Amino acid sequence: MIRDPSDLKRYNASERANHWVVGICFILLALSGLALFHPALFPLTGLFGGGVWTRILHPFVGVVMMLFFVVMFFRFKHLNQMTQTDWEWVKRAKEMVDGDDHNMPEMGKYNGGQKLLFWFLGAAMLVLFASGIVIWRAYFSAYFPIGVIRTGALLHAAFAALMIIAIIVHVYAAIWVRGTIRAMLYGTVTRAWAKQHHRAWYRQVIGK
Amino acid sequence: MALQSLDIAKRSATTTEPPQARKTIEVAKLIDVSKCIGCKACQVACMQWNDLRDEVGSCGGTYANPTDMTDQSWTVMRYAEVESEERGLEWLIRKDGCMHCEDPGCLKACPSPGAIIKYANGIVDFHQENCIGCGYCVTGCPFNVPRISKKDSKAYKCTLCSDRVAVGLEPACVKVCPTGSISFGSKEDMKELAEERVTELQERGFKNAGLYDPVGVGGTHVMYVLNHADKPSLYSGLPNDPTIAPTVSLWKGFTKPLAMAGIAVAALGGLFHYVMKGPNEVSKEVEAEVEKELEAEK
Amino acid sequence: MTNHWTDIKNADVILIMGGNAAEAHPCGFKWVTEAKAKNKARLVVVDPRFTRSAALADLYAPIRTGTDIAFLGGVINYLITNDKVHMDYIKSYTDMSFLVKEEFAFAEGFFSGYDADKRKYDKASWEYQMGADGYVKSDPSLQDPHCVWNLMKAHFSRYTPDVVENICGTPKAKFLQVAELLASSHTPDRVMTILYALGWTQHSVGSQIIRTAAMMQLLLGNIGRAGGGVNALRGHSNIQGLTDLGLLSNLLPGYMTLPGEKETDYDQYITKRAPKPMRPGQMSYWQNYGKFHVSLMKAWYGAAATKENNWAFDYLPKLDKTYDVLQVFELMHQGKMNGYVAQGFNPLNSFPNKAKVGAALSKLKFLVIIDPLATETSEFWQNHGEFNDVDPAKIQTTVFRLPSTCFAEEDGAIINSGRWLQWHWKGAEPPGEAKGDPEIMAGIFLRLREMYKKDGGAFPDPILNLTWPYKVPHEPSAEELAKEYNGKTFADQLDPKDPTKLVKKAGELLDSFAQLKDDGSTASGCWIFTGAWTEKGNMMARRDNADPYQNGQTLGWAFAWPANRRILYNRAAADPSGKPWDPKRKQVWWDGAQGKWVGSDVPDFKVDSAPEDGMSPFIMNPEGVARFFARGMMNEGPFPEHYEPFETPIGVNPMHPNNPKATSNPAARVFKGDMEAFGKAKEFPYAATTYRLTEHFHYWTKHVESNAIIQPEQFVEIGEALAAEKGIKAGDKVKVSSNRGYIKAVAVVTKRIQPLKVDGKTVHHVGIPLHWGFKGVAKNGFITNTLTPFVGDGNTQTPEFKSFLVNVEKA
Amino acid sequence: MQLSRRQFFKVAAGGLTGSSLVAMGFSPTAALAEVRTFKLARTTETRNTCPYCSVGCGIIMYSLGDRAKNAHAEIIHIEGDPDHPVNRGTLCPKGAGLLDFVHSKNRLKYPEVREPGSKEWKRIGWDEAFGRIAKLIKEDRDANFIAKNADGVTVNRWLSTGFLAASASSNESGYITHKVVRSLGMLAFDNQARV
Repeated sequence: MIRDPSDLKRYNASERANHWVVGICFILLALSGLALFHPALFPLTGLFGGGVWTRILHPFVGVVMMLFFVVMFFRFKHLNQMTQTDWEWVKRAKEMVDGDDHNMPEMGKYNGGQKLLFWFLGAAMLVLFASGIVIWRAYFSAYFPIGVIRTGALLHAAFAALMIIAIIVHVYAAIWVRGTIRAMLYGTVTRAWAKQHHRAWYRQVIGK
Repeated sequence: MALQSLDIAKRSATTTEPPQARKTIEVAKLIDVSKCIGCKACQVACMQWNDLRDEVGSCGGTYANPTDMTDQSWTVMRYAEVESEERGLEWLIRKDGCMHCEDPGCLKACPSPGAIIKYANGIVDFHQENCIGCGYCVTGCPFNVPRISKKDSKAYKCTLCSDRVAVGLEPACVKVCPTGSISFGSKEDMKELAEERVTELQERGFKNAGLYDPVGVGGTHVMYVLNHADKPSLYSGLPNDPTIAPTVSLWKGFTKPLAMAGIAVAALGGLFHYVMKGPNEVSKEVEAEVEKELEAEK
Repeated sequence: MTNHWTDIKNADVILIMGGNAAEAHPCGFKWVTEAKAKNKARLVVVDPRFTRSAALADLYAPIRTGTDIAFLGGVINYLITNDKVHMDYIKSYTDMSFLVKEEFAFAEGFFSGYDADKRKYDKASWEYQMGADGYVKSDPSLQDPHCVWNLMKAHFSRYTPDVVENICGTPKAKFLQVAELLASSHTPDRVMTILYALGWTQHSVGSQIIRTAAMMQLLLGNIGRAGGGVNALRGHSNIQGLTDLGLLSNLLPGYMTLPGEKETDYDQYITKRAPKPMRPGQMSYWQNYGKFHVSLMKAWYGAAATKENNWAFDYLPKLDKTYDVLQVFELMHQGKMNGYVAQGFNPLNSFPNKAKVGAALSKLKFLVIIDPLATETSEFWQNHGEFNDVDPAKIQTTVFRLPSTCFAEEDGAIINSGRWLQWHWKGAEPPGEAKGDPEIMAGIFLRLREMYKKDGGAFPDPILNLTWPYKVPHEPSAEELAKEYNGKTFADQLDPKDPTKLVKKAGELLDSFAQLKDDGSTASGCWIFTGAWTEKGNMMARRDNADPYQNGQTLGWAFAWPANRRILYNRAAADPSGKPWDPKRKQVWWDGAQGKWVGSDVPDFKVDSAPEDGMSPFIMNPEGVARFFARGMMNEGPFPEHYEPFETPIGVNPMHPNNPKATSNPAARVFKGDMEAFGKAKEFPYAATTYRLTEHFHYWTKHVESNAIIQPEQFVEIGEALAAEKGIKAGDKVKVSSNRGYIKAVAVVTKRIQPLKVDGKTVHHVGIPLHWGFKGVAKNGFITNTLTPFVGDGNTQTPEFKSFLVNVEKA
Repeated sequence: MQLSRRQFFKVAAGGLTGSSLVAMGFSPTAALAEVRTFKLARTTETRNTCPYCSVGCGIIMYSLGDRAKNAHAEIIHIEGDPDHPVNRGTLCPKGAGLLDFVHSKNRLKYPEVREPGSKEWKRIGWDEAFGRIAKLIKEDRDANFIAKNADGVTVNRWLSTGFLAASASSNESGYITHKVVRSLGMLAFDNQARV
């Protein structure tokens, strides 16, 4: 493990573990969910031991993800309050995507996009969990009227799709912004990275 | 694809067409409620033929038993005592079960390839070996028909005795029906028979007698002759105008390509963005600044 | 059935009353739906409950249970006063013009000759006036006040629509609608059928209800005609056969009767049963009684039955009274019986007043049960909690339970309600060590005979001389037995018209009961079955379902007694000149060219008797015609009269409010102690009736899983009004009690039972299905007959299961 | 394990490619949809008549095997006989469930006796059953047979033992039952005609 003592600590071990539990759950859920969502992706059920196992496992994984997500949510909630600057950042996000971050306002630990993503994921998880319970045939569906189940199925599919898109963006953003992924792998980022992308946080951390 | 006893029209969770060259006659079961005495012979014939035995339940204060369809009871009689000024008391008895829709909501909803098959003759059949037990068929069905077994978590419902029809026999309930309330034949013949019955009922004063072959699901391969076709819901809640619920249509229709497109766009967008714009790396300036700052600290 | 199942499709009007064909005979009911669909027939249902049959009826009328005579009497009055009778038919084919003895009278609910102490009639005055020529006097002008027509008119004139409404609770307008529809069948081109069952027989006036219906059908000209008749829908698969075979206290096979102890002279015994014609030119077919009787005795006792010993007349037990089941259980209850055998029968469940039946069985020394199933009767001694609360230690009866085969495991014939003898074949071996009934009977009999042979005993002759020609004696085959009841000749038979022609060689099976002789040269175990297994083979196994006239007669399917005839009295389907009443209905007619009766059915007539000979269609009656006036054949009177059930909800007979002795059937037999066990309306205010459900068969199918699934638990049906009054909701447990005990069951609350206004009072009905008990795969329950009264019909002693009083309360 | 971002990217891309390939139809061939095999194909058919009500519906019993010596003919299905003029193949809920009657767990299999005062059944053999019953019958008949009534008229009757005959046993059973019962002089003899 290569460590530069001057690197900045972005996530502690517990946070990273938490993230990855959620992340792994998400991947399992996305793969199994997509398998059940689109016929073309049904063969993905093979990854889980076939269709029946996919159907059995998916909701349980969902529950695990929800539990860990809730922990994570409360861990990071206070860091994700939108501020005026964040909205300013969001307005200028297009410039950033185009590769020009010179005019972006200084960001704290999270930028406006990340924060929006955070809140969106929170909402999506809530919807997915609630609708997931409703359409969980083995234990819960019998308690809901058919109209609710149908709406549940639709919402579950729609929010799952949105969430997958959001996570793709999330992952891509991590890949695109070089030096990001290690934050979630070893917990640290380079000072340069911090200064470049989260200058306010950088200042805060190094005390300037 | 090898030959099977019945040609396939539609297959659940399958994006391509099954072989469509052969044309078979569409069949239908016609249930004439004006001849039904609610004897439940059809229920017994169904359990005998299909090797099903439900639990011995209890009396809930009506004639209906089992009180609802289950994985072991694919058809049940429903009894309604209806009083009207015009006709006094009527005991409207309806055999409930799968309607074998032309546009089956269950098949539309099913995520497992080949778990639900619509044969070219109109029969909608569940293939439990492919069923994953998700219950989406229940969600998709406009008639509340499929039932998930508590034992094996598979979905079950009336097969229209596809095994009998495949060898040229009528379904077991049709054969057994002692009053001739249930008929079976080509859909065309059944519609003609229904017309005959409707005329007869109208002569007997049932002005609104008619055929129940709801267009909302593309017609059905189990149809009713109702003496009050203007009010199907009188018959223990037969849907007046059943369709696949808009939520289900959206879920299994528009949402699918849209979501896939969305996901694809996101993924490809990322790829092309990366290719075209390159990575977002820490600028040399900042790196230099930070170097300096570190030096300073030291 | 005078007619048969398929024939129902020929009807224009169908009356279901005293039965619920859709419920109890769904596959026969198909021909009702067929008549409706193909014949535009109208279905009328009259019943206390809106039944499954009523669900498909064009017209439903409610009626208070047990008041059918008033209802049908009202219809008869309607037909007569509105001139809706088939006059040409009744003028020629009934006794309407015959003169009745002048002493005959009816007043205050009694016919002439009543002895109130004995509860019996002296029937001397219930007879025709006889002329000097030995024939019944007749007044074809119908002017004589003593002619049957005028007596009948007067008798039924009291049954006005208002009286009907008052007694039956049927709204007058509904009654009139029904009467009008039934009356529409009085024209020759319209025919009505009546389908009834135990809803008519299980009353203290059951036989008279059926007579009233038969009279109505005669007035409408519907007897003997396709799509007509009075059709008893028998309850069990071979109860027709067992009755035909005379397995009743006072019968011998083929509706011959055992001698009474006052008939010990053989010739007198025969003469009484072989009446001479009472009108000129009539057939009086029972004149052949001697031939049937001698052939029976030859079949049973072979060489031991000789002319010299009056064909073993002494072998026959002589009756002092009838030993019907009510009588037998009364004797058993008194401790006067020691042994009892129940073969495929569950008396603890089937007979009224379960407490009395159980107590009676406890007094037996031994009880033998022969059954395929574990019946309640076989375990009457076992404690089954509230359902059968007995102490085994106190019951000293030895009980044997012998397993028998069921239908699937045997060959043989059973007879449906349409009198068709249908052969069936064995498909599998019985379970365990179960044996067929013939084998079990042989097993007991052969040991008994051995003991009598060895040790002697009381009058061993009939036992030792009983014919037992079976190749494997302990296992008589169905084929051997069928051939035995069909009959054979011991001597060559020559054609009576051409004595040079040999019709039958000695030893051959007979083709028809016309070949039976009273000289001992023929044997036949049941004369009406002759023709069932002939030299041509097993006629009962025939499977040609061709129906060339499309009227459902299918003469090539199985064999119908008598003589493969499908509709009884079918000569009456043609007018006196021999032409069909309705040319569209091709039934039986006179073919002048051939000089014989022909048609789609086997003519029920002397086949070469030309219409000009004046022979009338009802050949079994010495009068040759049908009787409106029953003479002395019935115990309560020659005309039916309304009497209340023994447990009446109104306490009075509105026809005779001033004669309390005429409240209920004055001639019905009531045992000591049972009269006291009748409940009164004050304590037990609701009219109860018991019945079958279509999902179950009697007490058998509670052992059958698929039937237990579709109707698992005991319930009773009560109307919404009564339920509201008592605070009972559908699904609640209720306790139903009569003066004899109680049952607990789930309440089915329904609109299908409506309160009726009767004689100024509101009468609620309680419907009680009968199928449960303490053995079975369905939920165990109470025996319904815990509630029912121990009294029977005045003629047949059929228990009054259909009308009694109960109270209902939330359990 | 250390996963560089390049490796991570590869894994992610691999997953995506895999699913895209699948989406394009590289899925394994799906199983055929075949109906359940017709279960009566080579069973043996035997004609019979429904033993319940009096309509007398024709039925067909389907049994395992082809009647070969070693094949035990177990009835596996019962259906209406379409040739029968009355029921034309139809049955009521009771007839339709006849198979469960044949195989009811409450079918009796062995002769049994319940001795006086006992709480239970005891299995016995047929020989014992026939022997004991015949003996009881003879004892009662010999003790209570009435050859002549009070007036000295020969009546040859026996009233202290009765017999109830079935409602569904065959004519042949009924006939031989009547023959035997009457030969004993029994009068307390009835059947199910009334109930």
